[in-house]
Amino acid sequence: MSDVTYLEAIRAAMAHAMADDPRVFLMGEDVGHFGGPFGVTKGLLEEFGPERVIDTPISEEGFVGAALGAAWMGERPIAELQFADFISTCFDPLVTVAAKTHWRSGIRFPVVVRAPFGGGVRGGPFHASCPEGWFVGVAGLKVVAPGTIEDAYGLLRSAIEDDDPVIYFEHKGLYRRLRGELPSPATRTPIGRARVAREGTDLTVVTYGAGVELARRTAEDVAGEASVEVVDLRTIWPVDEDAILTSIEKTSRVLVLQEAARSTGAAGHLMSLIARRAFELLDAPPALHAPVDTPVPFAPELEDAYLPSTTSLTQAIRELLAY
Amino acid sequence: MSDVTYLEAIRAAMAHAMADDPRVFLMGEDVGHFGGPFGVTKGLLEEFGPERVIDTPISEEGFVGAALGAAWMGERPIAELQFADFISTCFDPLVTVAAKTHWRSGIRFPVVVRAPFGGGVRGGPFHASCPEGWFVGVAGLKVVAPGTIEDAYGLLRSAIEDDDPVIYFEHKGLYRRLRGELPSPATRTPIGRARVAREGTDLTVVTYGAGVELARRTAEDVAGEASVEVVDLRTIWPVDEDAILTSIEKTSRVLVLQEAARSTGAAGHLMSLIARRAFELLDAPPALHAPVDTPVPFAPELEDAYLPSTTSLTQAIRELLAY
Amino acid sequence: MLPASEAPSVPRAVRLELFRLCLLQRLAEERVMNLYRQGRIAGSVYTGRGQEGVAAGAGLALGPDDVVAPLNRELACHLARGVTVADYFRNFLGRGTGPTRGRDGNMHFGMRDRNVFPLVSMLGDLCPVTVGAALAFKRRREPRVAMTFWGDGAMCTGDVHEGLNLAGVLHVPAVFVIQNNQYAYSTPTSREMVNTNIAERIRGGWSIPAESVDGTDALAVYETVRAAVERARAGEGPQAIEAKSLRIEGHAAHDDARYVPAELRHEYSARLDPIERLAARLRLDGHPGEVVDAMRAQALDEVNAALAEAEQAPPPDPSTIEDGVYSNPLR
Amino acid sequence: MLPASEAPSVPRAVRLELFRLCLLQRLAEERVMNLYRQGRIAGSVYTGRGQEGVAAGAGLALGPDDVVAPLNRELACHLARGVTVADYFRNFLGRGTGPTRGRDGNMHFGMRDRNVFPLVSMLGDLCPVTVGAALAFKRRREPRVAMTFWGDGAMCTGDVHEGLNLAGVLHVPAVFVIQNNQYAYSTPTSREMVNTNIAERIRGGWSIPAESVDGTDALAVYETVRAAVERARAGEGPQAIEAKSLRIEGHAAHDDARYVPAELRHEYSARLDPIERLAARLRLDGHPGEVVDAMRAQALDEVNAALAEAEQAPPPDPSTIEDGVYSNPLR
Ligand SMILES: Cc1ncc(C[n+]2csc(CCOP(=O)(O)OP(=O)(O)O)c2C)c(N)n1
Ligand SMILES: Cc1ncc(C[n+]2csc(CCOP(=O)(O)OP(=O)(O)O)c2C)c(N)n1
Ligand SMILES: [Mg+2]
Ligand SMILES: [Mg+2]
Repeated sequence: MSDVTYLEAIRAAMAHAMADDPRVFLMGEDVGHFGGPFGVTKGLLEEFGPERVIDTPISEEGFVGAALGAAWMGERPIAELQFADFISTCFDPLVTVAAKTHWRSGIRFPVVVRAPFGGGVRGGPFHASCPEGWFVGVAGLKVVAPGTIEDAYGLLRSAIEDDDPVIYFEHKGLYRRLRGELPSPATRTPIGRARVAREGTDLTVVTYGAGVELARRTAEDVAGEASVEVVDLRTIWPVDEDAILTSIEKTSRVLVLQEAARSTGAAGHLMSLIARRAFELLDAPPALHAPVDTPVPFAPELEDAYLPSTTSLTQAIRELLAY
Repeated sequence: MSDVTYLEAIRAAMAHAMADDPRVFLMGEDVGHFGGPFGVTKGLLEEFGPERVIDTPISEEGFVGAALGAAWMGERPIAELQFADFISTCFDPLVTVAAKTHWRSGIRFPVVVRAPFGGGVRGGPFHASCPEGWFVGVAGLKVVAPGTIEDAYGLLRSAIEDDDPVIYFEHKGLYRRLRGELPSPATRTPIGRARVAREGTDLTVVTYGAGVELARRTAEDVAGEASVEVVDLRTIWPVDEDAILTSIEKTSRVLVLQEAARSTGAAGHLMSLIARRAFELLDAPPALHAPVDTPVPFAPELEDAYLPSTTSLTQAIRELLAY
Repeated sequence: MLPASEAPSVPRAVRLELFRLCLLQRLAEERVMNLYRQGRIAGSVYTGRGQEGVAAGAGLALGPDDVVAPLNRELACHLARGVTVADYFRNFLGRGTGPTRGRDGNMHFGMRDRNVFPLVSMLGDLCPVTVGAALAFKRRREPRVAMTFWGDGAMCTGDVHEGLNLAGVLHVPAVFVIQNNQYAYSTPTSREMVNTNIAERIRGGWSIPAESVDGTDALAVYETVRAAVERARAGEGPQAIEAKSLRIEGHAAHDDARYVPAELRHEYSARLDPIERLAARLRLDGHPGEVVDAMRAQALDEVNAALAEAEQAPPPDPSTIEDGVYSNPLR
Repeated sequence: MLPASEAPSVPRAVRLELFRLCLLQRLAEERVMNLYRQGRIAGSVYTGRGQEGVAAGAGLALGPDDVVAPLNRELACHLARGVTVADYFRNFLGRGTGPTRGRDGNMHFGMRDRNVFPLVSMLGDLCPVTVGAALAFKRRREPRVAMTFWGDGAMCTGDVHEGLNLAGVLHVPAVFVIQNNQYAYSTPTSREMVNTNIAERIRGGWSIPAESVDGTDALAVYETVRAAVERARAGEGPQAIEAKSLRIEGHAAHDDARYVPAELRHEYSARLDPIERLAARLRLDGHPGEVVDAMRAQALDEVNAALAEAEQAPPPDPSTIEDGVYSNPLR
């Protein structure tokens, strides 16, 4: 098995799905011969031709809406946004048409919207944000965010095969940072199921996306002081409540880690669940480790201070353990 | 002082603000001689003329964006959406331009977007929803939702005078249901400040919008069993954390009541705050009383079962007290 | 009353069917309006009075495998595609066996098995959706067409621009029927756009073939849309038709449309009623008055029967409200 | 090298100023690109190479009280409005005293006190914002104009449609400069729209006066935009100009623009470079070569000095990151 990056795993998932199923096709800006702004779709046009890999005009509402229409007719489109930030420009077709139509009419929308999110790349306010929180709670949508190479592949395969609209948040910072074995073509990550990324007994870190690797590394750093369990949500809506509760039962302490600003992202929904369902299990108030409530700043000095780091997370973990 | 409805209080706030300040003007679909779909703006065209009350084409992104541009030049526009549901179609200018520009450049946007929200009017999935949760947490935006006649007037006057963009969620169900004295023209409701709508000692209901009246009525119903305090948030983002904590300190039990589906609205943010900051104050897990996670159904049998009622709220209160 | 156009190309049977469909929309909508006034229908009521010919003509112009996303003035289009008047009543009445099972009301419904997409309120949204359906046909080399409708007001939405432009560059078999009924709610077309000749705008702005047609003349609509549908089917790319009419009633039940000049409304009611224009044409075609009257009676019977059937339908069951949020639920 | 047009109406001083502004953009952007390659600038770098004449011509065409919302190919427009080259460097370097205080990077900045709106990435957003600024001028009877820019690609966004249509019906003094540089990222205009004559589209689709101009000819741009600005100021409503050019470099620093045919790029570099066309014109105007060379040298000095100044600027202070989220903070 060859070594691949997180980015290559995403590409492979698309290529394998397109090879397996003629209904799968790709739409987006510059996804064709250019291969997308990050090169995620490189080679797909050459492999599958212009009817399966479609360059669109700059019309997010247009091509996301069109993806839904094609899905209505039984296709399984993948729509790529150049940056997750731009999901604000196709917000309406997602929360209106994609989310509400099946419940009203039974029409299915097996659509995947790929949204490269997250910081650490000096993207600034419009190229580094984490907008997933807008979709957490929206009945009819599913939201996933892989934090590993295996899930980058497995979640995308599952999302493409799922009959509901799935927003797939892929982390730009992991594109080339993560390297590993290419998962076997049979790999599927069940949507709606979290996994324990690291076993521990003293404290649970609930996270997703780039938080998974950060939490894992930090857990190793503090291994001498405490045994930290890391729960990788993988699907952030609807969330795997049982997995979270099971871990808290064991550790009695929980910290929610996210890269989205503290009053956005999945934190609110997770805290609501924890407060209502884990109250008796907790020996300390649940902690939240996330950036302050501002857009993502551009300057390295600012972004580095803004984003969670092993240092800041270590401190948050120590505080929670000290409670 | 004459008796007015909630709707008339909103109209009066606009009329008084326009009379006091030439920079205030109104834009929206059919706001002119038709007076808006609910008649909220009736008479304003006649009183202030077509340059202050502007009928726009069906272009929410266009006229909300234009309101921001006018505000850039020092105007204080009020943009009316016919239904809050349609805020999904002007989501981008709100979360991108309105929210992020002052932080980046110091340019002010004293804009108010009026959004009639909420159910009980058989509006169904596209005319009865509570989309406020999408804006809770968005740095740079302020979100208010009056639950009384006084605040309908006072919050709107304050929002118009505020230098930041404010989304004003007015509840369609309260338009004609609430009657009372017209607040004096000097009335201002401070943005960011909650108030105790009813004093109590056993349990705190934290709510906003139509929840205020529902909580008040229910509190009277159960007065024999328990003393319920009702905290009316009025501003749902940024939220008045101290007011919530002060009440919980007194009651040790808290229930969040909202009309928005349980995984949307302000609930997540409120629960996060409660879990993190009120953990030691609570004698029971915080409770959430809200509809299930679906769009708002149309049929009376369905909508009545979907929306919180005195009956359902009474039961939720009893359960929390029984804990 | 002006008769509908000669339209020699339109077969006798089609003429009669157009008349029948227009009658059904008119009578069903009148009934619904009465039920609303009696408080027996909740929410709101929208009618397409004066625009039935567009709905019927465009709906009938489609082939059996074509798909359509109507808006709320196009009941006759639903009927032309096999939706029944009883389905219509069941949705307005919010019944558990209606098209949306009581989850949505009035014209906010479609029928998946009839290839009729359920209206969403957000104007403009259905344009890109229709373009995507047409894209699917093109990719699969299926000789099918996707049609949608929108009004003069919705012409101002960004989605329509993105959809039209996308349809053009992707060269898909989509047909756009623009219902220019001179008003968007209370706003006359002249305050929605500078040039109110929408067909001209679509040609000049998006390079999509676009014709204007008298929307009160069902035969003319049928002929024009039919030709456009066949051009789209033949691979000539997206097509548009602007059908001009007047919204005779208010935007919805609560709106008396006082803002519409009386003379204008009178002209359209007295000279340009699509149903009476069809009736006049049928008489010129040699159909004896009794035949025409018999059709009116039949349509009325059908509407009465449909309502009776709909009223028998069970109410929705609140305990199942969460079913169908997802088609692959996670729990 | 083709000289810039005669343009007798353009005063000598303006010609020299156009040359100066174009030089500054070219040299400043070249410098920034080098800094980026040296790893001294984070994020990304966008240049307007080949389009400097549009930025300078349109920027200079504005009056002192007019306002503008440029995009990321329009540095010379910023400079024409009083933004300094040092401001530009400070933003790219993310300095604490830069226009966005390090909060945003590259061309994502404006200057409130210069009436230059800060670019937001979401393409199309600035169109309605500009229409609103123009609406404010109209309401207040101020003889001011609001201008914005967008590209051939952004022409496909819904916001542009809603903004153009709104500008037309409200008849506001807005001027839209469309930079048709033949590509949107890697996508040629022919795959973004059917009719690539954008001025024609704007006339036909939105009934807004629109002219096409050679965007590599700064004098022609200045004359054309100037006339449009004055028409808007005179109450003739919104105006549009399509400036045709070629994006000589990649979409951003990471893009080698391999997809642009070599001949095409060569033609624009060899015959249509806006700066060399201006230089040729200045020589024909009788300016001795030394004058032109001196201006080049001066511009280079100015850029060097500006960079030196910017590099002295302090870094941003993370502890103040939450300041300014609100202008009336609640806590
Ligand atoms: C995006 C959006 N904004 C506003 C509305 C409210 N609304 C519903 S119908 C309507 C008028 C539509 O006018 P037009 O498109 O001409 O259709 P008509 O009603 O004349 O058939 C409006 C403003 C909506 N449904 N969607
Ligand atoms: C709504 C939106 N979608 C996508 C992008 C990503 N993007 C930035 S620039 C660009 C190409 C723009 O092309 P054009 O409008 O022609 O301007 P040019 O770069 O040629 O100056 C794209 C796709 C964006 N900024 N905003
Ligand atoms: Mg209309
Ligand atoms: Mg371009």
